[in-house]
Amino acid sequence: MNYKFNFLEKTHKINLEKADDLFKVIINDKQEYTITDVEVESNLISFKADDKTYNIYCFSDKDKTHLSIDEENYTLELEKDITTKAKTGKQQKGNSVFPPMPGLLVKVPVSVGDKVKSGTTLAIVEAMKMQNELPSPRDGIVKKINGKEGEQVDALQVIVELE
Amino acid sequence: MNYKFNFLEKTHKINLEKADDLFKVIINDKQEYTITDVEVESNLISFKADDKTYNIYCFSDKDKTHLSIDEENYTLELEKDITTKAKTGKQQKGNSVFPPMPGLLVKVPVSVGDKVKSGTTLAIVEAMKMQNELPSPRDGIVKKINGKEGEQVDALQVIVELE
Amino acid sequence: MFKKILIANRGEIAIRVAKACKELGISTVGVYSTIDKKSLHLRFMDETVWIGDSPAISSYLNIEAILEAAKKTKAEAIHPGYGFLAENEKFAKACEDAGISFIGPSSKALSLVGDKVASRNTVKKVGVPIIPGMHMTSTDISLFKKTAEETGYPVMIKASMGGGGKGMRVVDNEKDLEKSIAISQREALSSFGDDSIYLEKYIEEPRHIEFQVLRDNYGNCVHLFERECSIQRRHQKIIEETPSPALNDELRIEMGEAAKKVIEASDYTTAGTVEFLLDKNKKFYFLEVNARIQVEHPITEMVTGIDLVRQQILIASGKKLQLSQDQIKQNGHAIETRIYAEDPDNNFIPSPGKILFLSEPNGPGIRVDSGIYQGCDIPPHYDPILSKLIVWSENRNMSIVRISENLKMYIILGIKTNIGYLKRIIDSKNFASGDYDTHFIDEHKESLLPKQEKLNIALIAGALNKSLGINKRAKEYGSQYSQMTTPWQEIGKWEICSLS
Amino acid sequence: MFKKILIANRGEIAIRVAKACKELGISTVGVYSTIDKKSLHLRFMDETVWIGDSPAISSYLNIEAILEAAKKTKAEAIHPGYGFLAENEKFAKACEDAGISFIGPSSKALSLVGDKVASRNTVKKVGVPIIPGMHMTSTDISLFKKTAEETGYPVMIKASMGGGGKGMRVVDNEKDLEKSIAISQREALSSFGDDSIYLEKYIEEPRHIEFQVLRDNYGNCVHLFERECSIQRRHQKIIEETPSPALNDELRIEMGEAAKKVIEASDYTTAGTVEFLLDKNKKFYFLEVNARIQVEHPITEMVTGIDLVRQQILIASGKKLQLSQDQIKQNGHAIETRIYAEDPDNNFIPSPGKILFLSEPNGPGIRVDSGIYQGCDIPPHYDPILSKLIVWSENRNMSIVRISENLKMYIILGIKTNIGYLKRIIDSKNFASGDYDTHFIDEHKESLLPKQEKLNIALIAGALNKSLGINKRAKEYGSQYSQMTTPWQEIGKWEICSLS
Repeated sequence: MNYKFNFLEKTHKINLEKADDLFKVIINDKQEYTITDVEVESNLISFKADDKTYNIYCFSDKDKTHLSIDEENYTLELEKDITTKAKTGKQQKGNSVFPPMPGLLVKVPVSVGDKVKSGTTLAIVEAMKMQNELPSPRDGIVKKINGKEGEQVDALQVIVELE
Repeated sequence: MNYKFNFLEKTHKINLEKADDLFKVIINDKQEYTITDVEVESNLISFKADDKTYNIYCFSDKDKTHLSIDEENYTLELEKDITTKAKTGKQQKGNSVFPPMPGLLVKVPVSVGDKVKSGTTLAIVEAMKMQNELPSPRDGIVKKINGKEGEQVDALQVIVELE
Repeated sequence: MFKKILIANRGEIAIRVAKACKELGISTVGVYSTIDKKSLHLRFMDETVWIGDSPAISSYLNIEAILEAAKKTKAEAIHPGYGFLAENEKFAKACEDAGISFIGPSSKALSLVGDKVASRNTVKKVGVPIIPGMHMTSTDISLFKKTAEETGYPVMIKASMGGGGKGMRVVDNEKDLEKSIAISQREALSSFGDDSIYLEKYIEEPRHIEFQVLRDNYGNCVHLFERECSIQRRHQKIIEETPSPALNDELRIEMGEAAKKVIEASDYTTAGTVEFLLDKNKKFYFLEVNARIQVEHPITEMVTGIDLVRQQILIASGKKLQLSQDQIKQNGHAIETRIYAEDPDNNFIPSPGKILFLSEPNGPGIRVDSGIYQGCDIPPHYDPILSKLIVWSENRNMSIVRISENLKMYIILGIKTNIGYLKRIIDSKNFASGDYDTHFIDEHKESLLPKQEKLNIALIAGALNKSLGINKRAKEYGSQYSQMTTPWQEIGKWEICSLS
Repeated sequence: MFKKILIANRGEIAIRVAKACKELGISTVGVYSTIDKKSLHLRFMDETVWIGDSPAISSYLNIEAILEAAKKTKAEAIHPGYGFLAENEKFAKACEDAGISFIGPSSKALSLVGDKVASRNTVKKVGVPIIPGMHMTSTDISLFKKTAEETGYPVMIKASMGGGGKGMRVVDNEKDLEKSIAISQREALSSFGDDSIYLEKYIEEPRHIEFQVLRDNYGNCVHLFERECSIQRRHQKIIEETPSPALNDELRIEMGEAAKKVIEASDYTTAGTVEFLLDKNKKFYFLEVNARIQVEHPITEMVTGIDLVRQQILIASGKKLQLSQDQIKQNGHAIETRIYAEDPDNNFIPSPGKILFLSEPNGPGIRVDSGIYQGCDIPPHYDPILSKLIVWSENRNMSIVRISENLKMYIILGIKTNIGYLKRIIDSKNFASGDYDTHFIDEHKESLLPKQEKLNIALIAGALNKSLGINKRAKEYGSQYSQMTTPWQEIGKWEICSLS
C-alpha cells in the first residue's frame, strides 16, 4: 500500500508491504526499514524499526494524523487533492491577508482605496495575549475590508483583499 | 421519558420530563427533583439538582452506565428483558456454581455422582491472589463438571451442575 | 554503575523502578506475560521480552525464563520489585550463579530473614525484643501447652514460612489449643508446602509499625524512620502513613536503632524493612524483615526526600552510602492509599476487567504511582493493585484533608475499586484521632459500609445520559470517527429501545 | 477564617487556588466566560457563575460582573490568581469598598508597587540597590542625554507603566538616543495610554532572580528564598528553577533581606515577589515587585515545603504568620516548565484548538498543575498557558534528568505545544552548566531548532495507523459505540480513498 503524507509543506511517499510477521517500508523511494512487533491500540502504535522500539501516541483527526514520538510532535496530512489546495493557497497568499488562528480584530489601519506597499500592516489580530500584524503580501490597492475592529475573526478568514 | 435501571438487584423507575430550560424528574413515583444547568460532555454530566451542583463522570458500556459521583461509583443496568434474566439467574443459582470473575480453576473437590450438602465447596477458583470457594447452593447430587483443575475459567462459566 | 537492568515485575512498581533507572542513565529491559502485552509498564522500557504465558508461575515466577531474558539482552542486574520473586532465595542464588546482580540482599541474607524462626533467634541475640513464645518450630503438643501457659492466653499459632495470614490462628484457651494446632499445620502444608508451626503470645490492640533501613556492602547503615501500617484488610495493608501518630521521639529513636541492629545482625544489604508490633503499652516486638522495596516506600521518600529505589540500585552496584543518620530528617507528613481492583462491599473480591474511563489527580503535594491507563485491561492473574495515591503536607491533619479531597478526584470507571472505601476510612473520626490498631477494619465494619446517599443523583445522571449523551458524543468524537456520522444519523435514535 | 471565596480566574491557577480553599474548609465560587462553560476549573468549584462574554474585557476583566457574582453568592473574599485583575488597583479598591476581602495587598500598596518610578524611589530610600539612571519620568531630552553620559552606554529606555517589553529600548550610543525616545513614547502611549518614560543603565548579561516574600498584617515578614527565572521568550519566563545556580549563601541572604526591606517599605501584605537583575559581576539591582501569586510559585513550595496559596489566604483572613525566617530552609532542587499552546518553531505563535489526546506524567518528585483535559477546547481569547510540569529532586543534576524524562511522557495531541522546545532547552549543555542569562533563548536560537530526526518514524507510524488503526479502534470503542459496529462494516474500509 502506498500513502502520501504532507509534513511542513513537503510531500513524503511511504510504501508499506506486509510480509508474514513484519512490514517492509520504503520512504520516498529511498530509505528502507524493516518493521516488526507492531501493536496498534486506540491511541498507541508500537513497533520495532531496525531493532529500536518505539511507542508512539497518535490521534487521527479527519485527514490529519497527530503523532507524539518522545517529546516531539508531528502532524501529518494525508494528501488527497493536494493540487486544488495548493492553488487556493497561492491565490489567497497573493491578494489578501488572513489570520493564522482565530482571534480579535484589533485594528485595520487601512481603508478601501488606499495604496499599500508590500510589508505594510493591513490588520492586527490579537490572540492569547499576542498581537499579530498581518503584512501586505505585495504592493497594491485595498479593494475590500471584511470585519470590523473589535470583532472576533476566524482562522483563515480573509480580512483585507487587494485589487 | 421513562427509564428503568437496575442497581444492586433493585429496579428503579425514573421519569424525565423536559420543560424549557429544566428537567422535572420523578424517581420511583415518589421523589421529585428539579434539574437545571444540564451540561453533557463526552464523559461528564453536570447539573444542578435542588440547587446543588454535581459533576458526574460517566461511561456507557452496552446496557451498563458507570457513574462516579465524588468518590462513590454506581453501575446502573438498563432494564430491558429483566424477566428472562431473572429466570436464568435463578435457574443457575439453584442448580450450579460459577465464579463471579475469570480466574484459575484450582480445585474441584467433588466428582460426578457425589452427594453434596448445601454449603459444601464444589470448586475453588483463584483470581488476583485470592482463592474463592464456591459453595453448593443446595443439597443434591453432582451431575456434571465442566473444566479441569489448572484451567482458566470465565466469569459466570458454570463449573459444577447439580442434578 | 550498571548499564542495563532487567525489571522482573509488572504494574506500578515496574514503572517506578524504570524511572529510577532512567534517572541514573541506566537502560531498562521490561518483561511481560502473554496477557500483559499491552500493559503500561512496557511503555517505560527501552527493550521488552516475553517471558511466558499469563499465569504467574509460567512468567513472572519463571526463574529460568527471566534469567534467559537477562542473558539475551545482556542486562547486568535484575530488579525484582515486590511480590513475585522479590524475596525468593532460589532466584537470588540463581542470579548470583549466573553472574547477574540481584538488586536486593544476598541469597544468604534472604534465607536468614525469610525463615521466621531463624530470624527470631538472630534478633534475640542482639537484644531486640521479640514476642514471648517458642523459639523454634515443634510437633510436640506438650511444648505448645507449656509455652502457652508461660506467656498466658490468648496465644497465636504461626506457620514458619507464613505470610498473608495463612496458617495463623488465635487461641483463647487451652481447650481449643490442640484442634487449632492441627488446623494450622494443615493450612501451612497446603499453602507453603511445609507444616512447621510455632506458638507466641497474642499481642492485643497491636499497631503494625515498620522501619525502613538502608545498608551498603561496607557496613554503613541508616534507618529512614517508621511507617505506620495498621490499616489492613485480610492481613494486607491498604493505608500507610508516616510519622506514626503512636510514636514519640524517644521511642522512634529506640525502634530505629533496633531496626538497624536486626539488619546488621543478618548481614543484610540494600533496602530492607524491619516490621514491629507495638502493643497498647507502647512496648514493641520484632515481627519480621521484609526483604524488598515495599509497596508503601513512597511515604518515606516524601518525608525524608531520599529516593529509596535509587539508593537500592546504587548500593547493589557497589556504591558507598552517602547518607549519615543525623542528616536524615522527617519533614511533614505523608499518607498512602493503595488503589485496588476489588469490591470492598463484597468481601474485597477482586474485580478484573477493562478500565473504560480514567482521570487521576495531580497538583501540590500529590504523587500518583500508577500502573494503569484508560482502555487497559486488568487481568485476573495477578495482584489487584492498580496504583497508589500518596500525599504529602505540612502536618497530619492537612495530609488527611488532602488525600480525602484527591480520592474524590480519582475517577476509575468500568471496574470496581476501593476508592470510596478508602475515603470512608480516611474521613472517619477513628482514623483522624490517630488512635487505631490492626483491628481497625474489622471493628468498624458497620460504619465503613457504603451510604449510597447519592443513588437518586446517579439515577438522574443515568437517565440524562441515556437521553442526551449518545448523540452528543457521536458529534464530539466526530473527528476520529467522522465517517460514522452519516450511518449514525440513518439509523436514528437507538435509545428508543431502552424506553419502557 | 473565610467561609466562601470567589476565584476570579480560570485554568490551572483557578484550580490551584480552589484546592487550597478546599483544604482550609472554605467553599469556592468559580466564574466563567461564555466560551469557558466547559473549562476544567469549574469542576473544582462548589458553585459557578457566568460573568460575561468570551473576550476577557467582558468577563475576567469585568470588575462589576465579578463583584456582582461575589455578592450574589455571598463570597467573603476574592482570590484573583495571576494576570487579569490580580494587580489592578481599581479592582482591589472596589473590593475594599464593597466590604469584600481582596486576597492580595491593599489597594494603596498595589498602587505604590505598580508605579515603576514611585517604587524605585521607595526602594532607594531603604538602601536597596537600583539600576543607575533617572529617578523620575521626564520629557526633557537633555536630561536623558546627561543621565546616559553619567551611567555610560548602553542604556535602556523604559515606560513607567511598562511590562512585557512594551516601550523598552536599548540604546548603544548618543546618536540613536533621540529617535529611540520618540519611539518609546509612542509605544508606551499606545500600549498603556501613558507616554511617561525614563532612562536607566543597561545591564549586560543579566540574570533575572526574584525572591518570594510573605508578610502579615502585623508586620511579620519572611522570605522564602529565590527563583531563577532567566529563561525567557518574548520577555516571558518559560523555565524557572530554585536554588539559582548563580547565588552563594552570602549573596542569597543579602538579597533575601533586601527583598524583605522592599516589601516592608511598601507596607505590602500577603504574598509578593521582589524581582532583581543580577549582573555578570554578581551585583544585584531592584527591578520591580510582582504583587500576586506567581505562575512559578510551585518551585518555592517544593523546596521549602510551605504552601504559598494557603499562606496568602491565611494572611488575608487576618491570621498571624506562623513562620520565622530561621525555620525556612531550601531542601533539594526544583524546576518548573510552563506548557504553552504555542508554536516555538514559528515565533511562538499561539495555537488554540481542541486537545484530542492527553496523557500527563506522574510519579516520584513530579507535580503537574494542569488546567486541561482530553477533549477540552483551548480558546484563543486568553493566555496560552495549559499547565505546568514541576519536578523536585535531591540536587540540580537529578532535577534536570527528571524533568527531561517527564517532558517525554507529557503527551498532548491536537494542538501545537512547546514541550519539545522546553526539552531541547533542558537538555542543552548551556542550561546544564547553570551559566545562562536572560539572552539565553536569543543566543541559542539555532541550536534550539527542532531536529525532526524521527520524521521517518513518524511517517511509518502514520502509514501503520492508516492501514491498521481505524478498524481496530472501532472494535475497542465498541462498547460505548456498539451500535456503530454494523453500519461501519457495511460501509467497508474507508481507507481505500486514501491510497495513492
